Amino acid sequence: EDFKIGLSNGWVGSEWRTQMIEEAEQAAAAWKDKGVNVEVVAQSANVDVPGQIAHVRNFISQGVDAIIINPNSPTAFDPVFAQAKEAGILVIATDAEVSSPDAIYVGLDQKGWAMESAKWLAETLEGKGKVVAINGVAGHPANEMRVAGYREVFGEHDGIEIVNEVNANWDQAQGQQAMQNLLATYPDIDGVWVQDGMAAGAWRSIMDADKAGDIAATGEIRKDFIDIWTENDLNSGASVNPPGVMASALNVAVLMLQGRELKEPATAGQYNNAMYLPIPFISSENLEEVAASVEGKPGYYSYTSSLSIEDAEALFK
Amino acid sequence: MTSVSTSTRQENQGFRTLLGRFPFLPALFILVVLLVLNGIFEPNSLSFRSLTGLVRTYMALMLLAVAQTYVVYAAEIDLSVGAIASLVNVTIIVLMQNWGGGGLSVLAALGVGVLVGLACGLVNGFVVAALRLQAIVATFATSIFFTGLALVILPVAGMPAPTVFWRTYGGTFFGIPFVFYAAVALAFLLYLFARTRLATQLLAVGDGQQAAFQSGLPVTTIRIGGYVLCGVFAALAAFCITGDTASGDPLVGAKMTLFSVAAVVLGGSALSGGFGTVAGSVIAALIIGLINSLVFFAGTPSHWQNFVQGLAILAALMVGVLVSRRGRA
Amino acid sequence: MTKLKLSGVSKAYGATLALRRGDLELDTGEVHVLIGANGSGKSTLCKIVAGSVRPDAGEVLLDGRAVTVSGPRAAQALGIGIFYQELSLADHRSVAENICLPDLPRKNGFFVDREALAEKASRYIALFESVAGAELNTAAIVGDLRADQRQLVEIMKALATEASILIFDEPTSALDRAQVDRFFEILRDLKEEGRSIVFISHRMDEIFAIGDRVTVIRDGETVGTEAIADTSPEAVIHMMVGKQETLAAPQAAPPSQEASHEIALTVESLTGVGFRDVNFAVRRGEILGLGGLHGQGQSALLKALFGAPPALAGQIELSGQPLRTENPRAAIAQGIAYVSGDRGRDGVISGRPILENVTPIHALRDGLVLARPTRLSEKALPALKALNTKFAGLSHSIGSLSGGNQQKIVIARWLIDKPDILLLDDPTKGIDLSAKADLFTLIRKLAKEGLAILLYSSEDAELLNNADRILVFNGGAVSRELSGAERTRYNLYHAAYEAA
Amino acid sequence: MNRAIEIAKNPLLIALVLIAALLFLGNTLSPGFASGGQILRLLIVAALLGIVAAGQNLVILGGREGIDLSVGGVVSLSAIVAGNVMNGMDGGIPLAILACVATGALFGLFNGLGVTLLRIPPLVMTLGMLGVLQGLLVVIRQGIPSGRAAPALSEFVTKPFLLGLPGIIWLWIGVGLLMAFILHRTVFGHRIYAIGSNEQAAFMAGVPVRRIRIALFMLSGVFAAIAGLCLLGYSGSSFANVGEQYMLPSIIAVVFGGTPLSGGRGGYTGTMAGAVLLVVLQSILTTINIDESGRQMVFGVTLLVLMLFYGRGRGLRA
Ligand SMILES: Nc1ncnc2c1ncn2[C@@H]1O[C@H](COP(=O)(O)OP(=O)(O)OP(=O)(O)O)[C@@H](O)[C@H]1O
Ligand SMILES: Nc1ncnc2c1ncn2[C@@H]1O[C@H](COP(=O)(O)OP(=O)(O)OP(=O)(O)O)[C@@H](O)[C@H]1O
Ligand SMILES: [Mg+2]
Ligand SMILES: [Mg+2]
Repeated sequence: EDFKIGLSNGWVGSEWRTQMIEEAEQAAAAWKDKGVNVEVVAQSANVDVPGQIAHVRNFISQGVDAIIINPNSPTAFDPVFAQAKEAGILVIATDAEVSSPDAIYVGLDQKGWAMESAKWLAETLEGKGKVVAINGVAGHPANEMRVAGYREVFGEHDGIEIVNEVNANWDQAQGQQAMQNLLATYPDIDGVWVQDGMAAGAWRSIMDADKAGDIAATGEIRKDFIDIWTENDLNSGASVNPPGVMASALNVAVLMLQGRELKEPATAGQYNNAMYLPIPFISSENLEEVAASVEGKPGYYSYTSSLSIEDAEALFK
Repeated sequence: MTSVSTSTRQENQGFRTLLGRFPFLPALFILVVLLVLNGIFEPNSLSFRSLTGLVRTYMALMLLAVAQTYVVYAAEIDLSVGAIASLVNVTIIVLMQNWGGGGLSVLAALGVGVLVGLACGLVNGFVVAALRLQAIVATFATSIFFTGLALVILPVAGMPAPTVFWRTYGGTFFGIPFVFYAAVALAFLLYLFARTRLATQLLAVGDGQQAAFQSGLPVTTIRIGGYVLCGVFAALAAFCITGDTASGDPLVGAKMTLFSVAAVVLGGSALSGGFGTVAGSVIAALIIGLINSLVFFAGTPSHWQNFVQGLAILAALMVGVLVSRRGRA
Repeated sequence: MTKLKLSGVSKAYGATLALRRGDLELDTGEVHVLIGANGSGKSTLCKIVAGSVRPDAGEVLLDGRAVTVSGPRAAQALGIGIFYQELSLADHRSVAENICLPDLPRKNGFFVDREALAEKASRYIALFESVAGAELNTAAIVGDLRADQRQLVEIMKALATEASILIFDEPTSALDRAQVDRFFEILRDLKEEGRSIVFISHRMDEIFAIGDRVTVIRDGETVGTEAIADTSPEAVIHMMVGKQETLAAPQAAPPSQEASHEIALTVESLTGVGFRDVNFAVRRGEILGLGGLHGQGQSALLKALFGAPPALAGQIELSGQPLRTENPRAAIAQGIAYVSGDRGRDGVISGRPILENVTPIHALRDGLVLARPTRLSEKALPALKALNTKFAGLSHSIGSLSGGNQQKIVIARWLIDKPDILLLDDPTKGIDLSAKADLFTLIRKLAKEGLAILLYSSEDAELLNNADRILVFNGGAVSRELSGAERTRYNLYHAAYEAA
Repeated sequence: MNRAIEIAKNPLLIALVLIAALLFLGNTLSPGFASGGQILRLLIVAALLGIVAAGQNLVILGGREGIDLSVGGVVSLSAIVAGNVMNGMDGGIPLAILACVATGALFGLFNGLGVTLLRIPPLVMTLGMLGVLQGLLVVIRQGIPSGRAAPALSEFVTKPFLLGLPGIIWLWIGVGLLMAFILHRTVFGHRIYAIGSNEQAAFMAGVPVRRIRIALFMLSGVFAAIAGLCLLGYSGSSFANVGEQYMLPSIIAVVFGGTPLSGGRGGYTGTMAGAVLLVVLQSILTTINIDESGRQMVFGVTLLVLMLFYGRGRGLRA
């Protein structure tokens, strides 16, 4: 069997994205052992939304069997996905949900992802304290789902007060600066809810201010941070958004191309087209294990996991 | 010896006259080369369907480039075009939604959208021409403001557009896709604008504000006029974005601003003002789109794509500048 | 009948008092000449009338009624048209668009009426048909035209306003004699029509050829008005310079052949853009004049000797050594100095202190790395003093000086380290009479000190009075050499005007 | 009276007054904002921006619409290069410094050559270069070991070094002195102003116009690269796109410092104050508890209002 799968990534501003593409390419190669030839063609560059729509059109022109996309917008692809479906192409979004009824989503529940770490923070603070949040890009769907997630969790704890929420645009240095400003203004905060790479920045400010012992804050999953976490024994916990999501989506795609049917159709999420993957969590309990698994990798390497072919097969009839 | 040099001078003269009349010729040439290359690497990319898709997707950038061209005429720049497009996008989406999504409500929302673009242009024109702030910095500041406003109107990307709207944009009438009607309408509009007094006056202001003022031109009004025109075309671009994406996104235009500047230059207009064509900018928008797809069709490994694309755009920019200067120097 | 009356108009630019008390009475149907030294405030006065400068005080009466000219548009509405000394053209627009720019003919409200535009423009181009050159047509792009043609377009643009008051601020500075003659004919016609004309020029012959009355401005103040018929050039000059009687009268006959026999510069079959096959040799101590109608290759030759841009073919020898001037820097290193008349473009480093404007050549020739203000001042002051430059302090911006003094600064930069060859490219363009006299005295002194000097001037009198020999250029080549007693105006014109 | 207005119009003074006012406002809104330690930390952030702005300042001073949009890309690239060269070890710092300076100079050279030899407008050239650099970042991250900052570098940036001030602040002061020296006490500086205010006249006075302009772009690259190195020290590890946030702010800092984008006028002292002003403003906005949309609107309007104090173009009617 031969399948051609197009991978589209519309932003190359973080190493996580390049790792995502690499893992997906490796996953495709792994099908060889099963006697399935999966050829991947990837489009990965900084583009705006129309530019990524053009990615999809290019895939349609090439006649791929499936498209796996990490979309720059949740809703903008509805018309073009409709065209892809017309052309008989399977479309799977990953990492960010899409509203199109012509696609399915295979990835994390971003809201659930935020809730996991918010729960960890709330529990660590024993349900009371002042908390600040450092978020990604305002208006970005993934960010807004995450915000909704932690707000819901903190709302359930009367003792937890969110004293301020700021945006640092998923930029580590901006996260560090934001944390610095927040520490100056709110010297008595107890917890910080911060996402992704910004967490490394925030923790750096916390450590610079000698408050690592007094503050609990969420963490992130790159090796650099795991090392710092281990060395300094930080009071941290991190939900994992593994770059392997695209690889998982690819495995699901191949099985679907083979004509197999999901045991449970993808109907989760706000758009009723999602299939959520499990969300791993890193805390002091499994930190050593995680550290061991990223040993020898470059500093920007993210702790990862993905559905193996077998895991994926288990989801199908 | 003398005769040789005069004949080459005459050839040069001919080339210059040609370029003077049609400054977009170099861009057109690059466009054709890119189309051919795309066709060689992926024959399907020249199919009617693919070309329609290309125009449909890059119509927005074409319009943004046109918008940018009008301010560049007057030696100005607008770093807020993308933000204006985002603001108009969310405004019309929210209005269409609130007004029920019927045909009339769509038209009304589009009307409001044009007004929003116009108002943003007025704001830019006011801060740059009336308050005399430096355009690059001032329009960057207004772009932050417009983005903030867009976030208030639609805090998170996602509200869908009424079906009638995007089905029209993506649809086909009498066998011809809607975007081609739109392209013809645009061409006609641009032709008309090229004959307006405002167009000539913008170019005269771009050649030298002091001289234009001393000639008795209402320079401030003209400059504001340029920004208003820019705002209106940014609004039209937003309609295309909305038609192609069928949804609202408060950040959708942000990345398009710098591409619009690149398109203007690539199309043969001078950033220093006084010289240029909108046709070139339109072609250049397509060039940017074709470069992106060519890089892919040519089989560039994924992590090299951005680099190759950057190099290709830089090279195209250089060619655009060099050739159009030869035409003028 | 008085058409326009200005009384007590004043204007200050920051600390510079450009105009203290400007008075002017312009009659219907007259050509009123405005004359005064550089920086005396003529242009400022005109711009106030034309609305592009806001006066600080004073009164403007039009047909006896007090008016406020709130801007150029208002001026146009009041029937005032102006030719700007520094021109007001849009370089990338066509001649037709430029001529009609103040009031583009409209069609259907928003559009330009192309036919009307071309028709109107051709009418004004036709006025100068015989002297403008074929390139000057409605569709030509103004930036492609020669300087004199651009100046003609600005004249046409002023005429096209059809204003009853027309102001011409040095409209003839780049025109040749035939063009000036044609322009004067047109002015006479306009006068007949009853228009009122203000005319500014630094050329005394023009003033007496066209003017009805003359008003003299000195240091921003109107000194007086005389009927041309009742006055003489000497009287006008006396009004201009006031009490300072020191004005050196132009030399009637220059000292001939005081030059040494040592040849400083030899040029053989030099060809470049704008000139071809030029041959000559200059001795130390000699002033070699380049004459002829303007734009015949004189400027281009001087620029080529300076390497901006270099000549295309031919040999240059400096004191017997072959000279390579790839660019100005190379030329300067070999002891060549070049003073351009276009100081705004080629000379003045605007907005920078006087010190930085005097020292760049010294810094280059001495290979300086550090710029120590005290040491540089020591070098700069003697050079400035030699030219009688008036300035408040070396750290003041050069923009605070009048045009003539700015030009002296630009010349002074060449005098710190003495060059061997001095190229003067119409160095007195727009300089007032007393500054001119100072300059030529200095040039002669430099020649006596052993410099070889090449002088191009658009004013024939300057050449005849100051050059030891004159090469007359015609069509890019030297058509005749005049020396000794041959240096007469008649010979000069003859060589300049005969078919090339 | 006139003199008082002259003084009051001094951009440096305006910036200093505004900084004081903002700090006061910040402290009123959220007590603790203007504490000594916090001001020091703001200065560190300002120093990073200020060093990038030094190069930007030079390019802008050189005129001919000089501007460098590629600084952000150079900052990112340099941080990555430095991180990989030092790889967390103090011993690698000297080599990292060399590598960064070379990287910055190289890309500055490309910009300079494009702008002078091919006469591409700087905005276009550096915009194109930014795209190339962004692509290059992705390429060179393939399979390179790491991006950790050496401990000594981090300490230099964040920990007190001399008289209670971190090394980076001393570095910034040094950059300020160096810039003042270059601009006012060297022939090179005079030439920068000369080409900025009248390139043709400068050329006719023997100024090597091209070489100087190329040098300005190279210096801009070098300053951006040094900032990238310091940014690595600040954030501890390098990551793609770290420098993106410096592109337009570095231009705003220059403008707030009283150097108009038309070139030929202005200097660096004002730019330093401009950088501090911008950082203080952004920090205040972070600490105020309002929606991000509100923050952006306030930020945009404040920038416009602040710009009214500076470089407003002259009216056409004198
Ligand atoms: N825009 C300006 N800013 C500052 N000073 C100015 C400005 N324009 C003119 N000046 C100054 O005002 C004075 C009068 O200038 P003006 O141009 O009116 O002289 P002018 O009589 O026309 O001289 P010229 O014969 O050289 O044309 C001069 O000292 C000049 O330096
Ligand atoms: N012939 C010329 N006439 C007037 N201006 C010129 C001429 N040639 C060059 N210039 C101006 O000077 C600028 C630089 O020219 P050029 O490259 O010769 O400088 P340079 O000093 O020789 O530089 P380098 O030291 O790198 O050789 C040009 O961009 C142009 O604006
Ligand atoms: Mg004058
Ligand atoms: Mg050179």
